[in-house]
Amino acid sequence: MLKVHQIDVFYGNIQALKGVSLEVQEGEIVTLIGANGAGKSTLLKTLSGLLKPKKGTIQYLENSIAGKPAQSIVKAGISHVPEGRRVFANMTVEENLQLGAYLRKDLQGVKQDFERVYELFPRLLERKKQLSGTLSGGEQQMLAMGRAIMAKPKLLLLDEPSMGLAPLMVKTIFSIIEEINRAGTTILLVEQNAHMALSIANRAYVIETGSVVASGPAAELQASEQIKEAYLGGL
Amino acid sequence: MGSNPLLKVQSAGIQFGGLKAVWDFNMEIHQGELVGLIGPNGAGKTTCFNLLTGVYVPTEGDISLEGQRLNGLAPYQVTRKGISRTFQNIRLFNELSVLDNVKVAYHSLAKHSIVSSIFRLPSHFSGEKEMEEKSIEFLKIFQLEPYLYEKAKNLPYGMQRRLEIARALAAGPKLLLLDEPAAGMNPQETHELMELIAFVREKFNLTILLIEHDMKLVMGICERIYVLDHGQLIADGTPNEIRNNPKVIEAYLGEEAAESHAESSPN
Amino acid sequence: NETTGGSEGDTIKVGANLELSGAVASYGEGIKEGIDLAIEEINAAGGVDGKELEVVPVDNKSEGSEATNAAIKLVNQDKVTAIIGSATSGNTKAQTQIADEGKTILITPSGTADDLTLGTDGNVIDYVFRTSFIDSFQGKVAANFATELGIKNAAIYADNASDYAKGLAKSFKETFEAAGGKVVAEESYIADDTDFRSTLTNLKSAEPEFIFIPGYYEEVGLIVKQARELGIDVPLMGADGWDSPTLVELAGAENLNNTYITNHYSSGDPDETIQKFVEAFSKKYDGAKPDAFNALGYDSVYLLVDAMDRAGTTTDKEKIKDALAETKDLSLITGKITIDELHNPTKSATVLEYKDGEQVFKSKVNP
Amino acid sequence: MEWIQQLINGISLGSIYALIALGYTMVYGIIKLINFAHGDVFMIGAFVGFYAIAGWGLGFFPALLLAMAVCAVFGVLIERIAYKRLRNATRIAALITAIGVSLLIEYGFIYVRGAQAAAYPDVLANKKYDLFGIQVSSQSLLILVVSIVLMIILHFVVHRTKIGKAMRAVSHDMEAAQLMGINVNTTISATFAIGSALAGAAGVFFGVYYTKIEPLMGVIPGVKAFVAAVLGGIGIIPGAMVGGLVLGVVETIVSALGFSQWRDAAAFIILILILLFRPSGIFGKNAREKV
Amino acid sequence: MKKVKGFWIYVVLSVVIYGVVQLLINGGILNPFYANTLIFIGINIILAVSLHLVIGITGQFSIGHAGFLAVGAYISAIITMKFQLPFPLALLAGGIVAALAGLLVGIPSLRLKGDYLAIATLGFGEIIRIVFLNIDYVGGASGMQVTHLTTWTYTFICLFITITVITNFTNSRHGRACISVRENEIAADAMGINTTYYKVVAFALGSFFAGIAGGLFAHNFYIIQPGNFGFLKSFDILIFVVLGGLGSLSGSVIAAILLTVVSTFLQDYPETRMIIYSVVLVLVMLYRPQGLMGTREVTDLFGKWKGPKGGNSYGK
Ligand SMILES: Nc1ncnc2c1ncn2[C@@H]1O[C@H](COP(=O)(O)OP(=O)(O)OP(=O)(O)O)[C@@H](O)[C@H]1O
Ligand SMILES: Nc1ncnc2c1ncn2[C@@H]1O[C@H](COP(=O)(O)OP(=O)(O)OP(=O)(O)O)[C@@H](O)[C@H]1O
Ligand SMILES: [Mg+2]
Ligand SMILES: [Mg+2]
Repeated sequence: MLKVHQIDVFYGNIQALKGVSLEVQEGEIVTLIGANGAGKSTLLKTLSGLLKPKKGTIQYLENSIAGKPAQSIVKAGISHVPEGRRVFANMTVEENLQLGAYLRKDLQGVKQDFERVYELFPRLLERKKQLSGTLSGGEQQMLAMGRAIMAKPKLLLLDEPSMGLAPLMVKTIFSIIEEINRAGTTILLVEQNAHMALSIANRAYVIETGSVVASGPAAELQASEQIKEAYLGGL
Repeated sequence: MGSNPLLKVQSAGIQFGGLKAVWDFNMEIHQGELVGLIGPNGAGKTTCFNLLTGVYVPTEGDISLEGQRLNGLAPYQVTRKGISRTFQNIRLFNELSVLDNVKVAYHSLAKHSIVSSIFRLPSHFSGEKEMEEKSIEFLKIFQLEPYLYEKAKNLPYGMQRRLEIARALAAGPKLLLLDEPAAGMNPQETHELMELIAFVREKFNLTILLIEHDMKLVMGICERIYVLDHGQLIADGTPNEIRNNPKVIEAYLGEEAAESHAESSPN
Repeated sequence: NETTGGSEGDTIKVGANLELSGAVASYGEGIKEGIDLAIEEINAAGGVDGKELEVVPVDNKSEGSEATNAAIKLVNQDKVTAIIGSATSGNTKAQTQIADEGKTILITPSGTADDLTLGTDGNVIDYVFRTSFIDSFQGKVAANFATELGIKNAAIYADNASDYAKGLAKSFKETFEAAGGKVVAEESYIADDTDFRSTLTNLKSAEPEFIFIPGYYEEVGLIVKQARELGIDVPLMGADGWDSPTLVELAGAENLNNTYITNHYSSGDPDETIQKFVEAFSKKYDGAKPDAFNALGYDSVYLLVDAMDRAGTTTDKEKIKDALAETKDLSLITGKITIDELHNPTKSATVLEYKDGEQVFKSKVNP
Repeated sequence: MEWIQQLINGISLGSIYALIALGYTMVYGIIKLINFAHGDVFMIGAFVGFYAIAGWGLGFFPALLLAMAVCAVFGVLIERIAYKRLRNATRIAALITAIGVSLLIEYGFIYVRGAQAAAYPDVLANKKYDLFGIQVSSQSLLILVVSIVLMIILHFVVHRTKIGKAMRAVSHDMEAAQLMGINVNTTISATFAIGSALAGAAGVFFGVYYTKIEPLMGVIPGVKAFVAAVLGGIGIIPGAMVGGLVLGVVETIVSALGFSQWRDAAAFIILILILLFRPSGIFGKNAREKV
Repeated sequence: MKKVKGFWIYVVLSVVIYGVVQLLINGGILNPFYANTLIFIGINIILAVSLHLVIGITGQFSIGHAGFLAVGAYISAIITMKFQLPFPLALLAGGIVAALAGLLVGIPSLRLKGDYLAIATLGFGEIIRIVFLNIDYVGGASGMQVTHLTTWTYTFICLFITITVITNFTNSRHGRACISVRENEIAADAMGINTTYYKVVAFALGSFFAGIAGGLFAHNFYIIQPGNFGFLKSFDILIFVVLGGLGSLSGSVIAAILLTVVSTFLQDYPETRMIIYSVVLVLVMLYRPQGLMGTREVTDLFGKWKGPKGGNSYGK
């Protein structure tokens, strides 16, 4: 479904990604782990069109999307939940969700998806009219995911959805990710909480200072001594 | 435990508009303790820190450090009394070098005046020299010495966190407040951080209060834990008491998490 | 050869230190247009003493400090024979000392402050002259006119940002009160204002029989219009600053009925030289009608050239300056000029009345 | 009686400020740029209307529409050429650029046309209503009504329509807005188009009401509109309206008390006082940074 | 010590520059026009550097600097013209009263941030101007005539003192405190910095030197009028600082020199002057939004010399 081939990405003169390649098959959960500053967020931003790769290709459903503007990538079915939630603080929960469906024309479908989001996150229904800036961290994270779902993506890019969340909330979020996946959305997940991520993912990539250093089925990586040593706290 | 607590908070609280963000908050921390503060998102943990450090003025209650009342003091005065902190979202002086970041924290310990600096009197040179030497010494402890002249914003995330802790320590606190120091770190990095916290506590004979969602860290190093929910304390006690407290499990940990923590597995 | 030739070459350099940008750019531009027209005519007629006049324009951004800089440059770099400028008294004051030290003639076309030609010691500055009459003269003329109309209670509404307007207001008040009149209200505005209604409402409630409004047409046009809108029907009077076809457009012809001005000249004056000037000006500037600034800029050049002719030199600045000081009965567009011992022109003033947008000659007042 | 007259004077003046401030606050609220060129777009609008009426003999409403259209295009061009590159630069760099653009428009226009003032033709019959000795002109009523209507429309556009939501999203977080599929460039252009069209309309109304127009006419109203926008709370549409009216009334009262030379000073003193007690303006939410 | 050596290089260099220019003036090689341009450049540098302390170092978005220039100009002019006291005293008094005005502005403005502070300072600047406009003692709108007393020597001494003091202040714990306020006020507060105090100090010190510049200005241009000190003048000073690079002292110095020269040069092209000026401004900002120098200093180009910064970038 998604095929990234040898991309290089720069911030000014600083190279953040060096020849990164990766693949995501339809229906999978693929996770991307790596230390701080390894380039995980950079990769997601490149996929969603916020950054343009200097070299390399990105194939998505037979189309090249490298360097396309973000809005046309969203239109093609890729939705990105950015690091740090980034909800529109001075707008209500409902308005945030409406913005998620910004490009959609099928009003009927949008209405159904509203219901679906409220079903997944009953909390959001309660807080429909609240300004999203006043939500708690966990609620904002739910909103960010709900907003992405509203775009009815085929591929969902999630950047550290568990960051800063209380344990109970982390659990909830991960089970919702699985649920969204079961309902047919392919997921590319970036996580620091590698244990959790690997336990729900089909496959995983490990990225280090801008390059992919390991990849394989999630279970295999979870078992690998090296990976444990470096990313799972040596346990 | 000694009789006189270092920090004493008596039914402190604050409202924002109609919202009672924290109320009837009581806490006692004794010299040398390492205490955790946990609770769901939006429970009011960071707000408590803001009350303790003078960012917010409590609308009710009392806060005192070594018997001295802190209510109404400005943040910089609180810092000079002996409480310093790190922030949930890193707040370094981005354009300043690593060294200068720490020097700023030494500011209030130096004595040379504006006049002596403008006229380059001897006291300026001796004062600056002392600040510089102390800061470098300090950064050595945190293994940041190789980056002395690097701008803070150019450091990798993990190092920025470390620099923030170093800077807070340079202000010479009796009580150090850490707000989610492990957020955004992977398990390996978190592990290193735990060791660092244990080390500085030993080295500087510190009292520490920390907020964290990583239960492995909290349960691993804290001696006592306070649990906040909806702005109110719902429990306090040792890690073991907390992890088995049904209220805490319901509000915060979740069933499985509690179980797995019991086995001290890091999920 | 621009920088070294100076006035010794084939051309006579005349500096124009003017407000070509900034707050009062339109005054500076007006003067510049007048200067350009005069120089074009003179050169077309063979120049002065066989030499062409060349204008060196410098923009002082309507700022005193820039005017100083510009004057220093004109005197020391361009080595001009004379400087024409600036439009306002303040910017002129910023260069009188420089002109004097650099022994370069300075003629201000429209700087009207009474003491402009005087140094800080109170003595007249040798090299400084002007083309316009001074504030106190015009104020006097207006006050006498009001008295003649039988006015007892007058109000004054002056531009507080301009010493011209303040000077006029002061001499109007002195003369008017000396003649037994009473000034029942004094208000002021600031150049560039556009809304005068609240002050006018105040003036109205003082119930004056006559309002003296020294200022420039850009604001006065609006003041007249707004005053009439608020139901102020008494006679209004102003001075040369009113004179511009734009005033009629701004105020509206009807609103201008029952208003009077004192002026240097009238573009509607049937006098032949004046009509020739108006025609030439219109031709050069796409049909525009010359206002007082245009005329004064134009006259300043002729005033200078006349002195050169009489001095018989285009280079000896000292002689030219002496000749300037002796100017007598020189017929210019803005009147017949004689330069007095304070380097001010004595010339007659005209009182005009607006009737349906046209200036109608009312009376002529000699100094 | 006289006081009522003065109040009316103040409201008429204030509605002009409000009209300019509406467009100002819109652009300001969305890209956080103090667009000093806004006052100059206002000037261009006034001149387009002038040429349309005096030159081509158009009526008031066609001229108004034309001025709005020209200004919309002009505003978009300014944004594309001068501001777009600076979206990620510091605010102050963008501010200096805006000052540069403002000077460029003013002096470019003077270069082409000259600095002299022009008088607006009488296109709108100005009826005077005399209510118990208080003079109200139909034009000032019209301006007040127009600014209120525009305020309501704008408020509706920004809060209810899709493009309005996109604008608010962009104002809060440009990157996240892109991830919603919002075309940030189009949205910002739309903002500039609407804001500049409003400035253009204000220019034509100003011309009709005050008669005098000249190339530097935008400078002072531009600053005043900025003050009004800040007074009301940056980016808040009803705030701009109220800010403009407050400013107009304050200025009028000060003049009425016989301190006309202190009028601008008084406006600024009021501004500073209000900011001291409400640091984010009358309607501004006290957006203190959350620690 | 390296630092001390750097300082002496700076002092010697300054003396040499001063001496050479003075000789050229005495020898008539620099005619009054050039000499006056140099004085004007000097005044503008003082203004730029003083605002640099407020905006570039302390991060307080102040756009009413011309107000303090006005205070210095009028106070010093009153002292020399009305009281016939000596010029140096007038300069000092102008500086001190301007600093007091700075305190007056600084204290209430502390509650405000960013654009709100900007508009408030703009307002203060305008209020100051309008106050002078309404005082007949200083000539009201028509202004006040002032004797010409400013010389290259006075200008240079003031310039030297300004740069030295501001550099010394910046490179000390106090300057760092100001920078920390700029970088992150909340964190600075939490590190024990009295942020209010340092903001006020920066305002007062910046205003003091703007006041000194005002004294030089008044006694160089024969006449001062309130109109000289409007917000457009404040913008001019702001432009020096931003164009040079926010936070770079040598940047503001260079920008002040450059723009003054450009502006003087353009006097000869009145019709296109402001057009060229604004195009230059826009182009520089578009292609170098961080300003000519960014946050670097000229001294950085010569390696890690940590002496008083700005020495080498000194005015002509
Ligand atoms: N806007 C930017 N400008 C310059 N460099 C950047 C920028 N954003 C990121 N970088 C650099 O690019 C590299 C990769 O950053 P990225 O944010 O992709 O890391 P990450 O793997 O997501 O880390 P984290 O776990 O902290 O989120 C880092 O070295 C970072 O410092
Ligand atoms: N300045 C403020 N104004 C209004 N409400 C505030 C303010 N600061 C905090 N709050 C509210 O107080 C509550 C507690 O916030 P706080 O930041 O203390 O939570 P927290 O426990 O630190 O949560 P997290 O774990 O997500 O960081 C939240 O509902 C928050 O929205
Ligand atoms: Mg990341
Ligand atoms: Mg928190």
